[in-house]
Amino acid sequence: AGCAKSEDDDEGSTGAAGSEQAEGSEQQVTGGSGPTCTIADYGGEKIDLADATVGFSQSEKEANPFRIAETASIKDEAGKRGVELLTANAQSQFSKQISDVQALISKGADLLVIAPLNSDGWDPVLKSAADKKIPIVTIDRKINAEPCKDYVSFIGSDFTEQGKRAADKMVEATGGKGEIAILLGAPGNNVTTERTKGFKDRIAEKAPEMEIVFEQTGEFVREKGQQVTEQLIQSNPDITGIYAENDEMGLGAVTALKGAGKEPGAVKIVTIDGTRNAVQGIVDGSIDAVIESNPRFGPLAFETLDAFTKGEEVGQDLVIEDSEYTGHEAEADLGKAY
Amino acid sequence: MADLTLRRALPADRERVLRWLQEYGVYLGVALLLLVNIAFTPNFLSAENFRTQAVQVAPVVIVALGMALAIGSEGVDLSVGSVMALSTSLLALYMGYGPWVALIVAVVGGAAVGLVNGSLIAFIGVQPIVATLALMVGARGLALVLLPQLEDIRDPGMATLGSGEFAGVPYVVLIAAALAVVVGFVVRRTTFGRQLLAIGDSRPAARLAGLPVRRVLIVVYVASGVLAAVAGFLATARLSASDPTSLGNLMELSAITAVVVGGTPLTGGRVRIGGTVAGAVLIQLLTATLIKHDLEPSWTQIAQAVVIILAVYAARERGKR
Amino acid sequence: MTVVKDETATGRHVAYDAGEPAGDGRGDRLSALAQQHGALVALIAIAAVASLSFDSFATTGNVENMAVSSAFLAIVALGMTFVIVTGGIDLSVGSVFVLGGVLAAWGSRHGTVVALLLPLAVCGLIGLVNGLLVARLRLAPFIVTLAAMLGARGLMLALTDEGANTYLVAEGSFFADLGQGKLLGIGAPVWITAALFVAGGVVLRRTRFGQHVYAVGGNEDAAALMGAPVARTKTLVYTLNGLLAGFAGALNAAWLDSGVTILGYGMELEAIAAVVIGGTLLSGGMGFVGGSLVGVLLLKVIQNVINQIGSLDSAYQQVVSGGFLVLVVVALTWLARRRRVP
Amino acid sequence: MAAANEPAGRPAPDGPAPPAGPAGAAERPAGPGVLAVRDLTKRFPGVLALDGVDFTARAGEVHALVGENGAGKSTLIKVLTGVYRPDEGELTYRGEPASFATPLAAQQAGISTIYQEVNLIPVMSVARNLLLGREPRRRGGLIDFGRMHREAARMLLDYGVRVDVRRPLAELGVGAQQMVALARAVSAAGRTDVVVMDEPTSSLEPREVDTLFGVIDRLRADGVAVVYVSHRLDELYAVCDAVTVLRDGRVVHTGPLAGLDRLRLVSLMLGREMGEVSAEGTTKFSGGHHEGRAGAEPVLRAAGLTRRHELHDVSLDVRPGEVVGLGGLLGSGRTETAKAIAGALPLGAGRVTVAGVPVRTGSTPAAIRAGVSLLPEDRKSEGIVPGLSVRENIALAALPRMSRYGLVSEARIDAVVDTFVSRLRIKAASTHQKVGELSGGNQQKVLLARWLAMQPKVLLLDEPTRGIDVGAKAEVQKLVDELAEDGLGVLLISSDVEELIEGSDRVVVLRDGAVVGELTGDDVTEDRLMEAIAAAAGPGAGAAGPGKEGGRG
Ligand SMILES: Nc1ncnc2c1ncn2[C@@H]1O[C@H](COP(=O)(O)OP(=O)(O)OP(=O)(O)O)[C@@H](O)[C@H]1O
Ligand SMILES: Nc1ncnc2c1ncn2[C@@H]1O[C@H](COP(=O)(O)OP(=O)(O)OP(=O)(O)O)[C@@H](O)[C@H]1O
Ligand SMILES: [Mg+2]
Ligand SMILES: [Mg+2]
Repeated sequence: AGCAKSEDDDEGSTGAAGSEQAEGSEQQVTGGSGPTCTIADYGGEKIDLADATVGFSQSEKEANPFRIAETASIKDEAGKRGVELLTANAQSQFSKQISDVQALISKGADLLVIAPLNSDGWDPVLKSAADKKIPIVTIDRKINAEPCKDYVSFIGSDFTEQGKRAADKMVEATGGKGEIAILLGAPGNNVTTERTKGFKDRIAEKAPEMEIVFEQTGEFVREKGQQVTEQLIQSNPDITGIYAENDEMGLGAVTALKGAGKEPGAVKIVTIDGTRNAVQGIVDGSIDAVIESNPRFGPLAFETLDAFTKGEEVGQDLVIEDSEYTGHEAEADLGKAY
Repeated sequence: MADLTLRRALPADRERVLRWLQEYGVYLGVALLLLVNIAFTPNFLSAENFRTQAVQVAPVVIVALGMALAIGSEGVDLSVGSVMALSTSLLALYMGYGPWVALIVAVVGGAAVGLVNGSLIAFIGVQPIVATLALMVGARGLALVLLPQLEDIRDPGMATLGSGEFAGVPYVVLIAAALAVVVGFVVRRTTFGRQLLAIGDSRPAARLAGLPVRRVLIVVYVASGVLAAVAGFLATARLSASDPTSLGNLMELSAITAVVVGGTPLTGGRVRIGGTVAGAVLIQLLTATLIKHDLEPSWTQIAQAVVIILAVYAARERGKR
Repeated sequence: MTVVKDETATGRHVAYDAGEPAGDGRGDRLSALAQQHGALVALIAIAAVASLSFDSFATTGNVENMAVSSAFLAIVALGMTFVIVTGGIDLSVGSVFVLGGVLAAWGSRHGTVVALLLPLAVCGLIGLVNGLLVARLRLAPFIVTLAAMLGARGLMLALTDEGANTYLVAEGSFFADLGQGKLLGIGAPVWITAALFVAGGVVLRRTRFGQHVYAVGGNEDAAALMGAPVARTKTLVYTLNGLLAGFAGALNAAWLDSGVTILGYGMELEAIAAVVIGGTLLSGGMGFVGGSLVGVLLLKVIQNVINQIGSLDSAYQQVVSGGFLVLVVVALTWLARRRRVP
Repeated sequence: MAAANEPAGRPAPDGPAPPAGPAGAAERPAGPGVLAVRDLTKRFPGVLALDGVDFTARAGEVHALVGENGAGKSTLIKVLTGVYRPDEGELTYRGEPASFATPLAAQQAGISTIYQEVNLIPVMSVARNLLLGREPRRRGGLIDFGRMHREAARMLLDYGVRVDVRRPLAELGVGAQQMVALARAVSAAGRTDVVVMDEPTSSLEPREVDTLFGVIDRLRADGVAVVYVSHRLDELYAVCDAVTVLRDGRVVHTGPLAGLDRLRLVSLMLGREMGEVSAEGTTKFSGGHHEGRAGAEPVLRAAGLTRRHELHDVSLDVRPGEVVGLGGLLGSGRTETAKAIAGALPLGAGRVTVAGVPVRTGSTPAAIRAGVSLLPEDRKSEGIVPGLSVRENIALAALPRMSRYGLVSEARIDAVVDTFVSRLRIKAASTHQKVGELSGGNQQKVLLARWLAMQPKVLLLDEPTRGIDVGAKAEVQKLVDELAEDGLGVLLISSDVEELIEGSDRVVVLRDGAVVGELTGDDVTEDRLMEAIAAAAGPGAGAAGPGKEGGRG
């Protein structure tokens, strides 16, 4: 009954997006064999995933494409495997996420999948889970703790790497010269920190002539991206490129540039995420490149849990391969975007 | 309490200066910021730039107008940001029937929230801050239930409204200016305006004088809801998208700041529309200055805090408690 | 003349002398009780229904989790109660809370004393500035503390390299035990919170300072004319609130083992809601700390129940919370109005 | 604060000693000056409230401070007690220069004040109000509520107020609240040198006034300097030794009261010649009864007004051109009756008819539309809108009539406002001055103007002359007379018995929210009224001493 229920909800809440996402590309783990973990190392007993209850804690409201696709993918996979899934949504409040996970534990979750809102501050949860020897897989963001002791594995992108790749694209698009601006994500968020660091490091390394003249937060929100860009193009009319740390802010920048009467492509825009709207932007010529951050964690997460509960070895750090969208291939790849 | 206000009289000329500052301090602040920017910000003195600032501040002004009414009645409306979100959701849902129908639906939605706010306050006697807090939570939730995620709006009419202009002035700005004139007129010249001020100043006296206290309060919150919905409409048009998650976030605080910085006391009984517009412009210019000079978020916030305190200090009602 | 005096107090006040509400007291008394303890009644009712409906609700684990996670908000609500009783409001507590946590985590490298004193000093100072601006310059509390909310978060961001740095609490320190330790199976934060509430209750109810807090909220001008130190009382109350919010943040950091930078958003509204649900009037002059504690627990239990229901969509969760708030507030106001003397 | 410093061990100040009979004040030698000001000036924007005032309060002397509304009495008191700081001039206290930064400082120095209008905290209990800042404490510094309640109850009993001191102050009538304020100020007398009373009797009825006089006599005997402000001349002659007359912020006379006759005093206050003044009686009522239009249908008919705990089947009629007085003790339900008729109180039962047309009860707008206007008792919080101008306050109720399509017509407002400002001689810097800045009497006149602008059929006046100076009082009284002559029905509530008797054609006596008698024709005299009230109080009431609480029987 449990799984039927969760499927129904899935339908109701995410509607079309849920069914479309099936076309999307599955996550692939990048090569290389990092350290691994087994249930013996971790402590705990083998169970059959099909009989287990999995608790899933989502960090933000399912109101942006990334979170929608992420939650839908987890729910779909649980449904496919007939696993009972308990869900909770922290609505961007970290203290609520801590309570959420603890509630999931007390409700009898045997396994946990967590999309953390923040990397630090997980001690109380990890302790509660350790008391009951509940295996934890974190997705899309890491928890700062010891793998295979405090949690089993992390599955997700390398945000620093994403920043670096965005820098590569920016250099490519602008020829490695000129002034560029960064639309930062929400302050205090480690995605912001890492995407910024990766980008800046790679620019310094590959295109020292390029100058980052402007860094303001757009809080991952389209409207803010638009407003900040509007100010930017007044004060720095010679800007050659804008790096937006997510698609939404990038799309806001596009609207702002359009409003200021700039031709599409006059200012190069590189963004991260890979939502359909952004990829469409490439097709339209307003965005130059999008680095993907793949949200479809369901299959890989459950595969990992399945293997782990059977006693097999699983990787501690499953960094996934993110694709990217540029130029003419973008149109063909539009179907892969979420 | 006026009989016993604890006040110190100041030497007459200093008193005069302070009174002047109280009345016009916010305009002085705007002028100062303009001068600083003209001197130190590259490319500040351009029509394009002023246009940008005006366009960005327009929704805040519109919301602040409604907020000024609520504050004048000794209340406050925390639900305005969520009403903007609700408005944008309704717009997305009804855009199929054309932008005007959608606008009407959105305005009706805003009015409905205002009606609930007003009824809770006027009939049940719930304190405005609590009543509107509840609707702030509820209306945002409703917005997300109606439209779970951001949706692009590709209606050409909306696009024109968002970026078009008349005689060089963007529609968005024209609408905000027109609304400010209307609200200013209502406050100064109508029976409703006078009654609103009396109710904000002394509720029991207004009641005993036979004023339609409940009706006035309900109209105030409905007006605030409607104005917020219109602001949501304009913001949506400008963004060419409906984003119920983030649209209007913290708008209540910006609007309250604009109103108070503009010299309207939170204790009610007084509404300054010109000041409110200037207050919104002051905050807008400040934000723009900080962004254009690429300050870090930490310093941006600290600077805003300091300026708000200074502005409110200048505009404070001397003597009134 | 003495005789005449007594006649003034003719039998009409007998009802008063008997110490009960005038008239057929029972209905009045019930609604008085319900108003004061309405939140408690709701809390008990919801908890009872929840434990019958969800097996996992009344488990020790769940109850303890709720208790610990309520503790931090409760401490903030305690300070907020004082502020609201004076007729003020403090929007800065969320920012001060997160700042307190960051300072404590940073300070914990230099020992427990620093970890506790640093946040108390800085947050107390912010409260003091709020208090001085409100009490001495007579600026509106709403706007002063709104500015402080921006300022305190700005300061926190400046300290953490725009939020990029999360300071970790030194391993195994006594400070960490404050957050994570247990006594008789109950988490230290719960004990600390309980102690603070008892102390807060005594201060508000049984000390002169407490009487002044009520007096200032009841009628500021009259309080001043009656010789109550209005400005000092207000300043103290905001300072106390800053201290408590900072301490709650520090305690939270000890619990989480790190100075998380993304906390505290919307906490001020949650605290205000809890205080109001607990029966304290926003107009000042009335209120009690026990109610605020119940208010916090009520909010947390509702959240927990929503979690128990499980797959409720996040958007619906908000609608439910909003609707619930409306219900509670309407009920409380209605009861209060029935009692109000014209 | 160390517990040792506390007056915890100090016995609670005694209540007033049994009054020492009529004050033989005049014979007393004046003591040394305790509190004095010289050349005091205080300005408000646009107003010179005090202009070079010299004033000395002496130990063991009751010093009256009199003058018209707005003469500067309250301002002087506020400067004396640390509420305002003077612009110029010096203050000496106990022979040394002093300056009080706050009321608290003045209080700590030994100056207790009862300010004009009750200033207590309505939501706090009676006991907490009474003892705020000097609550009895236990050894640990915590307040001892048991003792506090006992002490408070005992203190109040001395003032004839028997209430549950644990209940909110707001549940008391204005008069009882005033007694609490009095008890509060005077009970600090153990360490007090000066007691200042700004119109303490304006909401007291005769018996309470007597109690107050007893207190004042005791204070004088204790060598306390008392500063006493009142507009009731009888009172001045009953308790005061010396008098200072203020006019427009200046001292026009100061000296012993004995030997200064009434007419001379009034002429000093008003700044008019003796001859002009002598033509006027004590009250300005014609005294001649206007019989209304005999046999005319009542313009107001209230029947069976009932409200839980407050009103029990109250019925009364007012005919056009008739002034009906409403008599009774404090808290007898007069205010409630007036408010109920004006629609300001929801009723359990009862009907109100105006000129034969039934009016929906419980709705102020409905009552006003029907032609009923109420001048509320609590001018400060229920009457004026302090932040609005004189003009806007006058026009407030009549706004809809003075506007078209919801737009205010300034011209019409100006016409009405100008008429009333000159007719009622409202004294303001301009009609754009905030009403909150006017003196009490002028505020009252503004309110009267507000209601007269409505051209009501029935005027309910709840303590219309409270706190109004002799000149203004006479004007108001004359106005009431005129209005009645014009055919208005007037319901007059007044704690000033003389005023009630002289002004009313008929008096309805209330007790405990029920009508217990009615005086008509020749029975409308002070004695008969006192009799009616006393009879109503019932036998045995006099014996309802502190120990016996079952007096209601
Ligand atoms: N806070 C204030 N602001 C401006 N003007 C004031 C203020 N307080 C008093 N005034 C003015 O000062 C003058 C003296 O007022 P005050 O209250 O002392 O009169 P009063 O003698 O006590 O009159 P009343 O008998 O009516 O109480 C008046 O003209 C009044 O309008
Ligand atoms: N001396 C008193 N002791 C206790 N309670 C009182 C006293 N006087 C009034 N009250 C309370 O205050 C309530 C309101 O009385 P209110 O003052 O309105 O009556 P009133 O007849 O209009 O008297 P007045 O207008 O002279 O003050 C009464 O119902 C009573 O409960
Ligand atoms: Mg006075
Ligand atoms: Mg009365």
